[in-house]
Amino acid sequence: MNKRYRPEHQETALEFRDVTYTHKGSQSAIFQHVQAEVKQGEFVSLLGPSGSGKSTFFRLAAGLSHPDQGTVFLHGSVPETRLGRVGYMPQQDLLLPWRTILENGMLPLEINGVPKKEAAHNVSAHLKAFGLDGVENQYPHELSGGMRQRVSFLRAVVGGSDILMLDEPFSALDSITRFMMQEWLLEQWQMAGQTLIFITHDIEEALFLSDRILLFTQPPIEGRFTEITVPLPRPRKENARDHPELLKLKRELINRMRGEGGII
Amino acid sequence: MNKRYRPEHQETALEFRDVTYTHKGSQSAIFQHVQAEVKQGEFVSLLGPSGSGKSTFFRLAAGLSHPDQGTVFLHGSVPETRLGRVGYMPQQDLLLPWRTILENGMLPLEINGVPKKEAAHNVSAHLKAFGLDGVENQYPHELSGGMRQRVSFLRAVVGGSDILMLDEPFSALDSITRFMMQEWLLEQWQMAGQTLIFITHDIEEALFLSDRILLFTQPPIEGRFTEITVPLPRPRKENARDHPELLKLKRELINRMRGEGGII
Amino acid sequence: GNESGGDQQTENNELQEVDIMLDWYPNAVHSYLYTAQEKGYFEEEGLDVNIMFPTNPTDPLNLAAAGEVDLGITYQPDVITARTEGIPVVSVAAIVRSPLNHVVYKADSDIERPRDLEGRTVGYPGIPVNEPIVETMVEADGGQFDEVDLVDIGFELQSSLVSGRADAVSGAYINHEVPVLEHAGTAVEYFDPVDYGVPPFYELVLVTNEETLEEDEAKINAFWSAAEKGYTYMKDHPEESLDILFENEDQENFPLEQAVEEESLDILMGKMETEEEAFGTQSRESWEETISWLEEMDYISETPDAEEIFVNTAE
Amino acid sequence: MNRWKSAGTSYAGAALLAAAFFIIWEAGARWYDTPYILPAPSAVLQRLWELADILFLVHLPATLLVIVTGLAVSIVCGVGIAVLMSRSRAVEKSVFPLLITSQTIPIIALAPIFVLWFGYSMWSKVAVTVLITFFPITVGAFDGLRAASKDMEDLLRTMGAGSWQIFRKVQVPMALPSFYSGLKVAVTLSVIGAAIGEWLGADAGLGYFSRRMMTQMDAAGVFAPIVLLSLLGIGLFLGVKAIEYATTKRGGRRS
Amino acid sequence: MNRWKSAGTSYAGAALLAAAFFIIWEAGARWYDTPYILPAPSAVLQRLWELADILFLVHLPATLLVIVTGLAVSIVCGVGIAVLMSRSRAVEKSVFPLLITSQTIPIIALAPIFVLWFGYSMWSKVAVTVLITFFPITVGAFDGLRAASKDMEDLLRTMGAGSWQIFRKVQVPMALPSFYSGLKVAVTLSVIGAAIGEWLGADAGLGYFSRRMMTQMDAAGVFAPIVLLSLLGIGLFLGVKAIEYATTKRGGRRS
Ligand SMILES: Nc1ncnc2c1ncn2[C@@H]1O[C@H](COP(=O)(O)OP(=O)(O)OP(=O)(O)O)[C@@H](O)[C@H]1O
Ligand SMILES: Nc1ncnc2c1ncn2[C@@H]1O[C@H](COP(=O)(O)OP(=O)(O)OP(=O)(O)O)[C@@H](O)[C@H]1O
Ligand SMILES: [Mg+2]
Ligand SMILES: [Mg+2]
Repeated sequence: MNKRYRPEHQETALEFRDVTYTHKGSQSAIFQHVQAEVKQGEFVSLLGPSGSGKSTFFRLAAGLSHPDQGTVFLHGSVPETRLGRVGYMPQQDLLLPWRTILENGMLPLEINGVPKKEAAHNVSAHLKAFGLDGVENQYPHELSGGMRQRVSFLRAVVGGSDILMLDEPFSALDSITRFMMQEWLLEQWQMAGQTLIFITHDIEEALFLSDRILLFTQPPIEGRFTEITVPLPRPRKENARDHPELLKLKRELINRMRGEGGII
Repeated sequence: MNKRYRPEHQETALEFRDVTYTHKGSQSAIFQHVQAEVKQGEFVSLLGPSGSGKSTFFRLAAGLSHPDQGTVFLHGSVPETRLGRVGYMPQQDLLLPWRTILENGMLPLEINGVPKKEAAHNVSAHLKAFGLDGVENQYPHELSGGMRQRVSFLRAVVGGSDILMLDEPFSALDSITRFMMQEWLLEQWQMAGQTLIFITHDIEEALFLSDRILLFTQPPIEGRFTEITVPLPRPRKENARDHPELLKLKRELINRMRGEGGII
Repeated sequence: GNESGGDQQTENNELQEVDIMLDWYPNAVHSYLYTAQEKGYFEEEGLDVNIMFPTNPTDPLNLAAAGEVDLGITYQPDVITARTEGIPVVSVAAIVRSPLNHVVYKADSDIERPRDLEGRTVGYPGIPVNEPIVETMVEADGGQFDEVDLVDIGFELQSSLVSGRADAVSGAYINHEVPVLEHAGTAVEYFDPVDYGVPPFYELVLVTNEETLEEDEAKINAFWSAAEKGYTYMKDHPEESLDILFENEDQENFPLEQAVEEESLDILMGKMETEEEAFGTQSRESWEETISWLEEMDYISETPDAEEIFVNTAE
Repeated sequence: MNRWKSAGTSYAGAALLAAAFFIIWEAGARWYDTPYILPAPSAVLQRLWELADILFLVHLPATLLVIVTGLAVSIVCGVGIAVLMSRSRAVEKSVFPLLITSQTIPIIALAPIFVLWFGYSMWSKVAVTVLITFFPITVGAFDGLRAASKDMEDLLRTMGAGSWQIFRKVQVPMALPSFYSGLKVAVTLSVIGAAIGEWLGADAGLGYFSRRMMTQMDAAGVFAPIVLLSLLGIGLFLGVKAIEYATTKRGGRRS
Repeated sequence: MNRWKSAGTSYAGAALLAAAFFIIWEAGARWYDTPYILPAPSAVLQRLWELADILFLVHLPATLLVIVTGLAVSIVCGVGIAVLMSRSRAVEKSVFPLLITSQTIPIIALAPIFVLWFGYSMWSKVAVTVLITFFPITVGAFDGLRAASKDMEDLLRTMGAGSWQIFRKVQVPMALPSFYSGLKVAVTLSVIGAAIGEWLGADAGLGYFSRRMMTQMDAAGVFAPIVLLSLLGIGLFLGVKAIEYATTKRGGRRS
């Protein structure tokens, strides 16, 4: 069942080396000489309260922002631009309302100059696995929230990058749908094996999904992130949520974050 | 510590007897001959997926809608109007942005004709307990989400009704803030002892908070609700969340709701 | 009324209000009114006269018809048109007995005769009668009226001519626009419509509405007798009358030039009364002649009864 | 500008009210019986019928030409400026405040001077039309171009899209609804603009004709071309709606 | 109508652009040297100074009176209708579609006939002003009254509030920002309305004076009262802003 190969010394998919970054117009730095790396095929969550710099981390990784100092490596080297190299699944699904499901899925291919016909064929091949066959000619507003998120994920996957960054993708869903999407995501990832970087502020979600959690605290973040390695085996099933180790870690994290959060 | 008195045969705070209700213009009924009661001082959660009629239940209880058949009792009798007899804390805080915290709190008193001075005095007395002293002259947009929810709760409490209905009050908060608000609410309730009816679609939240859970399924709902009594003692502390009984119930509920939910 | 005997205040209160709208801004043709005003002739008749200026050229007729003003100074052919539309206006006096309205063009243009207007832009101030006038003139001179580009330019007669936006204008007065333009250094020439087949219609008449005439005939008679007194005084003291006019000129809107107005008054004197016809009198023949001209031009579809169109307030 | 939409629900009450209005007008006009001041609706319709030839063959085309030219100029310039503003913060920051300020200035009051500049040609009327339609078109297009959220643009950039691709694939489709809203406002204003322009000096056009009927005390004749102008306005409005329907895909219209 | 706000950030580029515009105009006018067609800005200012007495003492008050009266009528009627519509679905459903439709009809083209109805009195100009300001005021007030969400109203009803209390404590404060937005649009339009009204029949007023100067080929004299009209428009706009500031509490203005 576990198709994934996990050697001790995997290649590095993403590395922040000595990255310092300050928002334009802002007084204080968000990151100072930050070090972080994500191995190929890993599932890493970025967990932290609102405003702690999780999205900023993502923007740096994806090439939407540039470090003031330090370097961001993709697969061990420094590409000319990181744009187009990292797949992105946003919090709101950001589907284009005037495009059908199929056309939305084709977007990254079109942008990379793939002929329409080929792109459509390519996307169609994925529809079934994403539980979207039959709705490919519908428009986003005709789908439920969970289905729209799956289209959004499909679109990120179709782009072909093997690093996917998910910025709080499930936070707009109700809790049952969220549970189901988490499990579904885990399944997809276990099959396909991309590197997943997952932003969330939900402790349980981070614990249940990830191999490793990078803890974001109030900025500035300096040096290495506080890291938590989740000691659960793969593949994880739904009942992994209640694993005593997880409950213990969760308690720890709640207390830690509460301590830092201060006033609500 | 547990100040609350819980006899076996408490008085009934709210009772739905044989209530049938269909939305105007809708084909099919939401409730058919529904029976439900909430005892004085009880903490009851209404748990169910989106569109299952939780808010409709609330509107009937509060007097915003009227049953097509059957009767709604408050404290064992049928008042001329239920409006003004039940306190309401909505999902979005719905604070009036042009009123200060104090003025927002005074709103229900003003509406009931209490002189401003007396109303201000009355509200001020509560500020401390709600962790709001010092911000009474600020405007809602200057407060954090958690604080705004506390103002909203304060406003519901100040109204003086001893039945409070909370319609998904915490769903807009991030998970840490949400944890903290849940615990805070429990504390407040354990001190004041009103009857609380709490709408949520978060299973954990329902389990952690309630004495009893009424399960809402896809409408129409007929006869009695499926009920779950939470077997945890009061007062509950934060660690009650990991109680094995709760985890078991949670698993059960997830499976049950997933079964019913169908496609995401 | 000095014989009314009440004290000053009640006498003032008894003054009847009369609104009169001029055809244009105050100029020499109105000096008899200002003289009557200044000399107190109106007050003697128990009238408090309010002199108004129009914003649109057709307002005097329209507002008199609508009863918004008691009296309006307008043009004979327009009164005829209005009658055919069933509008109850009545002419109570003729003020200028022959056309002042000439077709004016710049002296340095190569227009030499009316038919040269073919293919050119002729501006007119929105007063409909300019159409049959220009048509009669052009056709009488053997030209094609269809070829003339007639444009409603409101009050912008001089400016459109000077700025070259119009090649010629109809509706400009020989006693006013012409000397003003000359005075301002624009040499102009003009055609007299009467030379090209247009009958010598009354350029300016005083009109009121049938209802006003019926209900307030005394008031209108009183107005006219004061106006006549003003006219007589003006005839005898032209210089002083002009001075009175200049006191009332609308400086910022319509500044007057002494020389221009003197010349203007000269021209007007010959047109306000003739040997045979006293100031203000109207003849049935004149009305009938103008009516039949307009009929010929297909300008009106019905023939109004000349008897009903005018009332001779002047005897 | 969703209100255009919400009008499309139930017209019964509105139709009743409109009918009542016309009946009262007709009755009032008959009772008052001074048709040169207050013509009855039936008289206006009759006059419209009598004047149909000249109105439809001479004056309607003249006005239509002014309107179409004016709208075309406004669309070309307005959309151009909107695109420039949406592409450069600097342009936006300099031009937008001026655009806004220009609306607090009654530039339309300058209309009479257009006659001096453009003569009695079509262009003085076109200028008034442009003046009055430029703002809603520009703002509609600009708001629309801005509606494409930063998030969406970032999403496309992470796919490697260049700014032209973002413009074409996100901004333009996103801008269409707002652009059409602006255009709907503009077409109804354009009718007014052309009419005002024609008051200032003209030899053809519905506004001119209406004013000319005023000079002849023919009130029914004043109203008749205005009825046509109204129909023209409504027709243009529906035309834009039809174009909108044809050019925005079904999913783009949120319910 | 947030765009009014966003204009308040950085004016440097805008000021520069405006300055460039005036400099080019001045230079162009001096070079072209036909002041009766294109007066230089400096000539306009000079003329404004020369005419200051009559403009400020006679024509400005006349126009201001028209504007204030027109706005007052529009506010009273517009807010009245907005309140009726917000209180009754039936009224909304009958009146709102007509209001919208009336905007596609160039009712302003009817303005010339107002002179027949009201003569040269102030009321013909007031009528044009009302015609042009009525819609934004009504729609602003109505949108505002609707902005109070159903949820908020329900919340108050659960507290036992009657509909008058809901109106006073929620709807009115909620409606103010949108009402003021509508009013800001209306005051700038009112200046245009008064000017158009004055073209059609007047014996005083800035619009009237400007048009008269046209007759005398005094282009600087045409522009001078328009400068005043602009200042009047801007002044009224700022006046509304000041009133808005004074009557909406700090918390009501979202950042
Ligand atoms: N463009 C910007 N300019 C200046 N400051 C910014 C900008 N974007 C974000 N910030 C600030 O940087 C900090 C980190 O923001 P970021 O969006 O990365 O947080 P986050 O962890 O993603 O929060 P959330 O969970 O709310 O999305 C915040 O304090 C935010 O206010
Ligand atoms: N005013 C209404 N008219 C017609 N149908 C309505 C109305 N309000 C709600 N409904 C329908 O009644 C059903 C129950 O709605 P209700 O709001 O009570 O659900 P809910 O459980 O509160 O859902 P949520 O978690 O999304 O708030 C839904 O199918 C909804 O579409
Ligand atoms: Mg973020
Ligand atoms: Mg609900």
